Amino acid sequence: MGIAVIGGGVAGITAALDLADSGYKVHLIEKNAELGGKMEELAECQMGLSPYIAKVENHPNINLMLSSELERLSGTAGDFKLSVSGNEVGVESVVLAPGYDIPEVAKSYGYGSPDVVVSLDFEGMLKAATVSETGELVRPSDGKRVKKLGFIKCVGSRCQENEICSTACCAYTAKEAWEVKERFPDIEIYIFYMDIRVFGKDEELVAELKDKYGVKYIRSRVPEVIPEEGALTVKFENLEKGTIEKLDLDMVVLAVGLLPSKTLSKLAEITGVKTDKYGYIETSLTSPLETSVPGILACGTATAPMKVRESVAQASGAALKAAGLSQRTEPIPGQEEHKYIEVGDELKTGVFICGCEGEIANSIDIPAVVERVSELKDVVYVNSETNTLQEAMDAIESGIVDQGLTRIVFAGQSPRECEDIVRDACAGAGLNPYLLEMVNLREQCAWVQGPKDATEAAVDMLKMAVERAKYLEEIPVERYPVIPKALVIGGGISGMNAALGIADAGYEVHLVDKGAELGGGLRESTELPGPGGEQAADVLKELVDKVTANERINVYTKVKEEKVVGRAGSFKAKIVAEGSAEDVEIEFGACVIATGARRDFVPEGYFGYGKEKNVTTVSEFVKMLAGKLDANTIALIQDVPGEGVTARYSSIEVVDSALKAKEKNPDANVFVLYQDIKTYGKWEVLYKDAREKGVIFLRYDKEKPPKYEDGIVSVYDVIFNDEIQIKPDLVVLSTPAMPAEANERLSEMFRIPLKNGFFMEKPERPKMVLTPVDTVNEGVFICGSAVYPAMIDECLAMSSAAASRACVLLAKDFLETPAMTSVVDEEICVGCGVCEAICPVEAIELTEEPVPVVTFGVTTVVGRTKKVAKVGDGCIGCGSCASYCPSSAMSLKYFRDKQVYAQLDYAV
Amino acid sequence: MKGVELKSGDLEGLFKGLLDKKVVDSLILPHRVGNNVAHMMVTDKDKVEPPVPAIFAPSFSVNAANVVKGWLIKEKIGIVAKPCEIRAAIELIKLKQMDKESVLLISVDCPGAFTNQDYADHAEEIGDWVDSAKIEELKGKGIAIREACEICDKRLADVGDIGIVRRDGDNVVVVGITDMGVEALSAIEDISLEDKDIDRSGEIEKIASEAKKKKDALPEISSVEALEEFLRDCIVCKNCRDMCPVCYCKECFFDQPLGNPVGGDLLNIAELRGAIAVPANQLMYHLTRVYHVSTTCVGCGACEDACPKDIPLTRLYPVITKKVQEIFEYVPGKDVEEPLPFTVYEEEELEDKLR
Amino acid sequence: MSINKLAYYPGCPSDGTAVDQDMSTKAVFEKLGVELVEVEDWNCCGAAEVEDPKVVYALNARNLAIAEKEDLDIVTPCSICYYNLERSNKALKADEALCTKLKGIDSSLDYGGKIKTKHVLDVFVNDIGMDEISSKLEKKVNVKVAPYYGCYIGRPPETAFDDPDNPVLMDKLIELIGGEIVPNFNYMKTVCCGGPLMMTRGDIAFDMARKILDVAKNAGADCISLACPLCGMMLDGKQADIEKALGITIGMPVVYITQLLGLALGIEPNKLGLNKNAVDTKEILGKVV
Amino acid sequence: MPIKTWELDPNFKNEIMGEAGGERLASCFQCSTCTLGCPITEIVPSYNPRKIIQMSLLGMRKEVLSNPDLWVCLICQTCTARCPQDVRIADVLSAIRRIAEREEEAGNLKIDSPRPLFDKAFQHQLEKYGRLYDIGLAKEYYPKKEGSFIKGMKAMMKDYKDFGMRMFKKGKMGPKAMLAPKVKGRAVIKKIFKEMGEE
Repeated sequence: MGIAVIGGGVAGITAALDLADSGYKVHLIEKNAELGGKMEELAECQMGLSPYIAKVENHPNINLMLSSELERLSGTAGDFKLSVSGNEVGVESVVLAPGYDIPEVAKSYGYGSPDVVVSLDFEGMLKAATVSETGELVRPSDGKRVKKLGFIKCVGSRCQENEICSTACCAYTAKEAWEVKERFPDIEIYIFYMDIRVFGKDEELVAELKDKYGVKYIRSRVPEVIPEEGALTVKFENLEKGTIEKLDLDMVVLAVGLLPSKTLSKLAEITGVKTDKYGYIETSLTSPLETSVPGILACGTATAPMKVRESVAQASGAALKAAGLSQRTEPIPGQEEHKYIEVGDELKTGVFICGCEGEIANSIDIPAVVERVSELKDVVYVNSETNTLQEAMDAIESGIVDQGLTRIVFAGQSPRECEDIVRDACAGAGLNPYLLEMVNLREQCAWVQGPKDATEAAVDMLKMAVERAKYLEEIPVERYPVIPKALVIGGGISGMNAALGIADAGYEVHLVDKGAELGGGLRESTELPGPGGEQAADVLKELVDKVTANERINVYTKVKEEKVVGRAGSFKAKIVAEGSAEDVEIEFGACVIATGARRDFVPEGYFGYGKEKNVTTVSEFVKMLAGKLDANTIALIQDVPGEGVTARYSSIEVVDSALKAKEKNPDANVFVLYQDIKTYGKWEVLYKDAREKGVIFLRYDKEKPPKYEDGIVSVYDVIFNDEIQIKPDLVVLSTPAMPAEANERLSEMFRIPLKNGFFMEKPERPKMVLTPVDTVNEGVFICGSAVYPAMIDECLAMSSAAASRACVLLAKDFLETPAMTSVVDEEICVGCGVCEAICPVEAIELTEEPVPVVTFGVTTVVGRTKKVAKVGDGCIGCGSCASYCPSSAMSLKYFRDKQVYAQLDYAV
Repeated sequence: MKGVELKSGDLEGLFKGLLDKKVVDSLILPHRVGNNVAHMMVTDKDKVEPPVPAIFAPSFSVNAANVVKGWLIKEKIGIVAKPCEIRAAIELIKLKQMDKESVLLISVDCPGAFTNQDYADHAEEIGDWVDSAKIEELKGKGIAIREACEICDKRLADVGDIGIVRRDGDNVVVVGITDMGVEALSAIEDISLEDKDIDRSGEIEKIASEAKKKKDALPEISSVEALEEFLRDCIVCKNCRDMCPVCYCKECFFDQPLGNPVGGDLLNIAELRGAIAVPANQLMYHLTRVYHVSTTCVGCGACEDACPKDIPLTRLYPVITKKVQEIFEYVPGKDVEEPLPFTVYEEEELEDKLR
Repeated sequence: MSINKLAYYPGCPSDGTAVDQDMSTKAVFEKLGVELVEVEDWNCCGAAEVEDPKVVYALNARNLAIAEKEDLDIVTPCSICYYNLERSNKALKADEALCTKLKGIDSSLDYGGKIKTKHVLDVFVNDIGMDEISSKLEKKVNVKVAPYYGCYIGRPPETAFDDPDNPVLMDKLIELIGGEIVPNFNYMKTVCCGGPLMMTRGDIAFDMARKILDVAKNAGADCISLACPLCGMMLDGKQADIEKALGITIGMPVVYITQLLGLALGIEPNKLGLNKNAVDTKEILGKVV
Repeated sequence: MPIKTWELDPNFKNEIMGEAGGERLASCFQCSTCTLGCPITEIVPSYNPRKIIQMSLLGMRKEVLSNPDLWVCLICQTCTARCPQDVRIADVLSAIRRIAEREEEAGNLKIDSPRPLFDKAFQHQLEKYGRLYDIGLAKEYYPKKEGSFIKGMKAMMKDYKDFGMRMFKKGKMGPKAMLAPKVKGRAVIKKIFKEMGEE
């Protein structure tokens, strides 16, 4: 049996890989002929996703069913029968990831002018501008250079046809604008918006766009684009001047919203899962991944509109839940031990050029390249017959076995996509995988060079590679056992959920928390936002009971410090707890950080908080709502400044409590003072409800914050363009969330960078996050409000994802030590210690050796010691030390200076 | 600040006291040799010779830090030197080429200095001390201080453990800058320390603004082509490296086969490209070196003094490295506890700066 | 063709300023073989001036009830009449209390919610169908047309039967009969003609009508086609007044779509009232071949 | 002068929402769609339906009801069609106009626009004849607008002499149009206005 994943977009791919990598049989069902979903259409995303696609395509545990659709589903959790385009598949659980579609655009936006494009198409244009002759961004209609570019947000969302907010558009618009500005700084950009719903890094990006790049953010929902005399005219309200202004643009990008995939309703019908009133698969705040049918999980934009980051987190989380219902049946790839042939000094280089299904062969004259490369010294074999990665791998394997090749040069698609696969092929044939040199002939040559230069460039690239290959050395590959246990730091909702996830997968978990009791920040909450009226205490109790009852989870409370050393698969820690005489020593293979966020920022001094007794915070207000509400006029002030960041739930909480106040006391005058209402996704409905119930929203500018003096709140409403005064009985402040105190210490210990005090995920492509819970420190995962102050459903999805990622690691028996580590030439090392200071993983230490000191050529004084750098376990091969070391005593295996110089000599 | 006001003649006693009380095992201090001034290492207090004012003499021979570089020894050495030398020593401590505990750094006010040769040639006229008026007067006679000193904005004795500040007339103020410095001074019997708060901010500003004016007036090297032209005469003798106090590699990259291609290597490259410039690596050598010292260069000008081809290297090294240091908001040698910028910067911070 | 008989609601201007529309509508339906039975003793729909929706619903309940007795769906050539009939029809079908109340006022307001209300344009394209019309065409109307739809064809959403921003039903008919749609007129198709303000803010109304006429002229149109008597009065009847008030010359013929369609069906121009349009239509007639 | 909310009428929004067509007022999120699509705003820049809505929500009853711009709306429904929140702006404004008319009738307000007069005249004609009677309408409206019968007739001639002749010549103001129509069910129409209009 196994698990069926339906949908081959980013969510489906992520879920499939997490499952397949941990030894489950996966049937990946995609209706299209290719994987990638909507992401395939986005240039930047395509690049980011393609390595994963290549991995799926070559994964032994994945049964890839392309151009296939689910036709029937019967049975129950643990024993489903699926009929997929005529084939019968039996699985234990199902993950639904059908993705999204985009709404139809109102005709008022330019009546199909070619210069009005939707964001997806604009990505394509940006990519085309990269490879075009001029490298300029030009208008589709007449090929003229774009000088003024407009983005219109909320097209097809937050409207009658699609009531909810599409969540992703604000951020992707900002990123597209950023990319345009980076590449074409002269283009003027205007972004028309209603609310800017971005958080964290995206928030900073928007600020940067406004301040540094001069991007004009204009608050007006532009309803029409009129093509007039070679320009696209839009009108907007200049709120400050109170006038309607016209602007002529060269091109308009419509940030269209997201709708549930067109296939979803059929899928829901077949599987029996319930959909909500918007057509998304119904999930809940406290179980964001489970559908109404046990055994069927849902993730990504099938459950609600969301960004890639959240989709991927949900996908990993859903994978974990699906795995919990299934049995591992498959071996885990890469766990077999290799024996490599001794290559000695013999140089027999084989060059393999893959046509990449025409993508390379179309623009490069491959026979000409083969002819020139064959002439090179040491090249004994050239193969250009292959067209797919799989064919190429077969050719390499037989080249090594039959021809006795000792160096392999592979030219094809980007190493990002296929390096691991090609190395495995070498290793499989018995050649040390580091005797391989990769050439990115597709992305770096065929796609970017004009047809004239491509062949010449390809020859040069191959010559450089052949030259470098000469100097490659065998690097021993060592393995060490994985300790099948995990440490979870933080006993809040995220930490407990992660611990349960890992424990349910069969691994022992150590769960540590600084508090005396489990529960974390949620213990301070009462009623959860939304119409459900769920009580935080009930949600918590259920989790705490499960954790306490779980035999595989060891709970440690009142923990002051965890002293962790080691690397992925093999960590050790001392747990220092308050009031316990002895530190507990534990071992584990993976760690999940779930420290949560703090809500205890005291807005002392803001709006008289602390002095005036009618000034309170939202969390206090929510508690007041449980009792009798006397206040007749209430002013809720959103985005009160202070240290910390805006939480995802901050605006939701304000709107929710305003609504609840109004429901409790319909005659009350409830005002919400805000900068941006950030009720993303389905939460938009709260905002609508609040307005309809009579809550009054007043928008202020950051530069002109509201004031509270003599019992009067004064606010300059920038939409109304006038000062409005309120005499409130109660002033409610929404304060920023702050990172957990432990983050700083954990960041240093684990060498995971923080941003504004919150943990940063492993950086991917600049525009997207595909590994939201992975960190630069392999084996350490992050989730929940330790990453950003998140909503409960996000915390649950993220923590399931972190557990899933941890389980992928723990499922392995062995890990390989990284091969490309740093080495020190002790003779040259001068012991300055800069490498030690800059090493991101503390893998270098300075050792002292006694040496005589020589002055003026004479040994005058016997010195104490000489310091020499030593590279220890844990080196991740980042190369920081080698690039800094002034005397080149440090170098990186596989990137030895002489190897690089050999290549450069050909290049220059 | 704890310190004491003395006659400059009393400094002799102070140095003797440091040796006598075993505060230091040895002292390196400038002394007069004929018409010139050079560094001397003294272990016997009786060999501390008058006239001590030679320590203020506006002469620059080698950077004292370059002398003691790599002395990782138990014994404690006191170094009496100009601020740029002391600052270089502090950088070397950070780079673990010296031990903080085994040096006592004593900086002295510096009016700017002449090259060894210029000073020797005009010792009479120049004397033991020059003020700005005198510098101008001498300039009129064609006797100019080094360009490195002209653009130097850190000439006051406010670094190291102890500072020796010149006052009007014959007086000096000796202040303890670090705890180690205060302790050292307290050990000397004849001296009783009192609170000495000397505000020299006005002076510092004046020096900085003049130095900046001078620096801005220097011809700029604004392109690689201009740099190639600037370095045209360089013979890659590596003297600049050898005299540089903060160039600390045990085995320089340019002494290794990759950095110093010879014979067959060069022939191979020449064959590949058809022709190559010799001596090879002229540009690469200086670019690598300027990168290596980019945060640590104290602008002492030793490189220029060392150049046999009279290339005005001041216009390259201190000028360019200062720009880098401004990006990192780093002043080399200011504080021994301040980490090297390369080891602590966050990539994003840098992005902000460079934008 | 599924329709052969409809109740006809001519609307108030059919007796006067839009008699040409009335004539052409009747003629065209006759030619297409659809019998029109005028709603007996129909009353005004409330136009734009009766602002209280409940009064509008009541007024139209009477018209609807009359047609319902004949068991016929109602068709009207007037966009405002259509809007009022249709929204009343919707409201009455949805609101039982309202119906009961109206019944209490008078038995003639007892409407059972059984019939549909239609605009002629909708009937032509969607009910009779392009194929049927095409089969009856006798002439080619070789004119360049600016198709002007006005307000109530694509708006508001609940009564609309075409796209609010780029309606196409009239375009389809024009193309079918051999006419050409002028470019660059699209964005004027649905901008209000100003008619409702004619009596109270004539200045604004003139300004708005002029814009439509200007754009059509600049686009090179031989005529504007429309489907609403108020638009007709504003753009055709008042065109000379606009020219006088604003000191300009326009001379843009304005015809009802029923008139154009009638020409293509080979109907005598005078039977279509083409001699009654305020701006002379001779040039257009010359292009019918 | 800042707007002091405590001096306003927070119930005003409920008053509007109580009127037929005004129900969706509070859904507005001030996005500007209505104002930006409005053909009137281009000609009368002070006319801003978005702002009228926010003033209504805040409770600025006096300011809203006496705003002369209330009367320039064409009811062209562009705003309503495009409104992302289904506020039905045209209907909301109509509801506000009705409140204003009632206030005027009660003597609390002076409306500076002939539009209510015209609408009322139209309704009277309708009540009387069951259909629109152009001449009757003009004869009722103009004197009211101009303040006296003579002035009214003069103004009517000015506006309609040319147009009337033009229509007459083209046979569009023939005998049928000159005579008042007489719908048989006039009594019902009268009842309708009486029963439905005075709620």
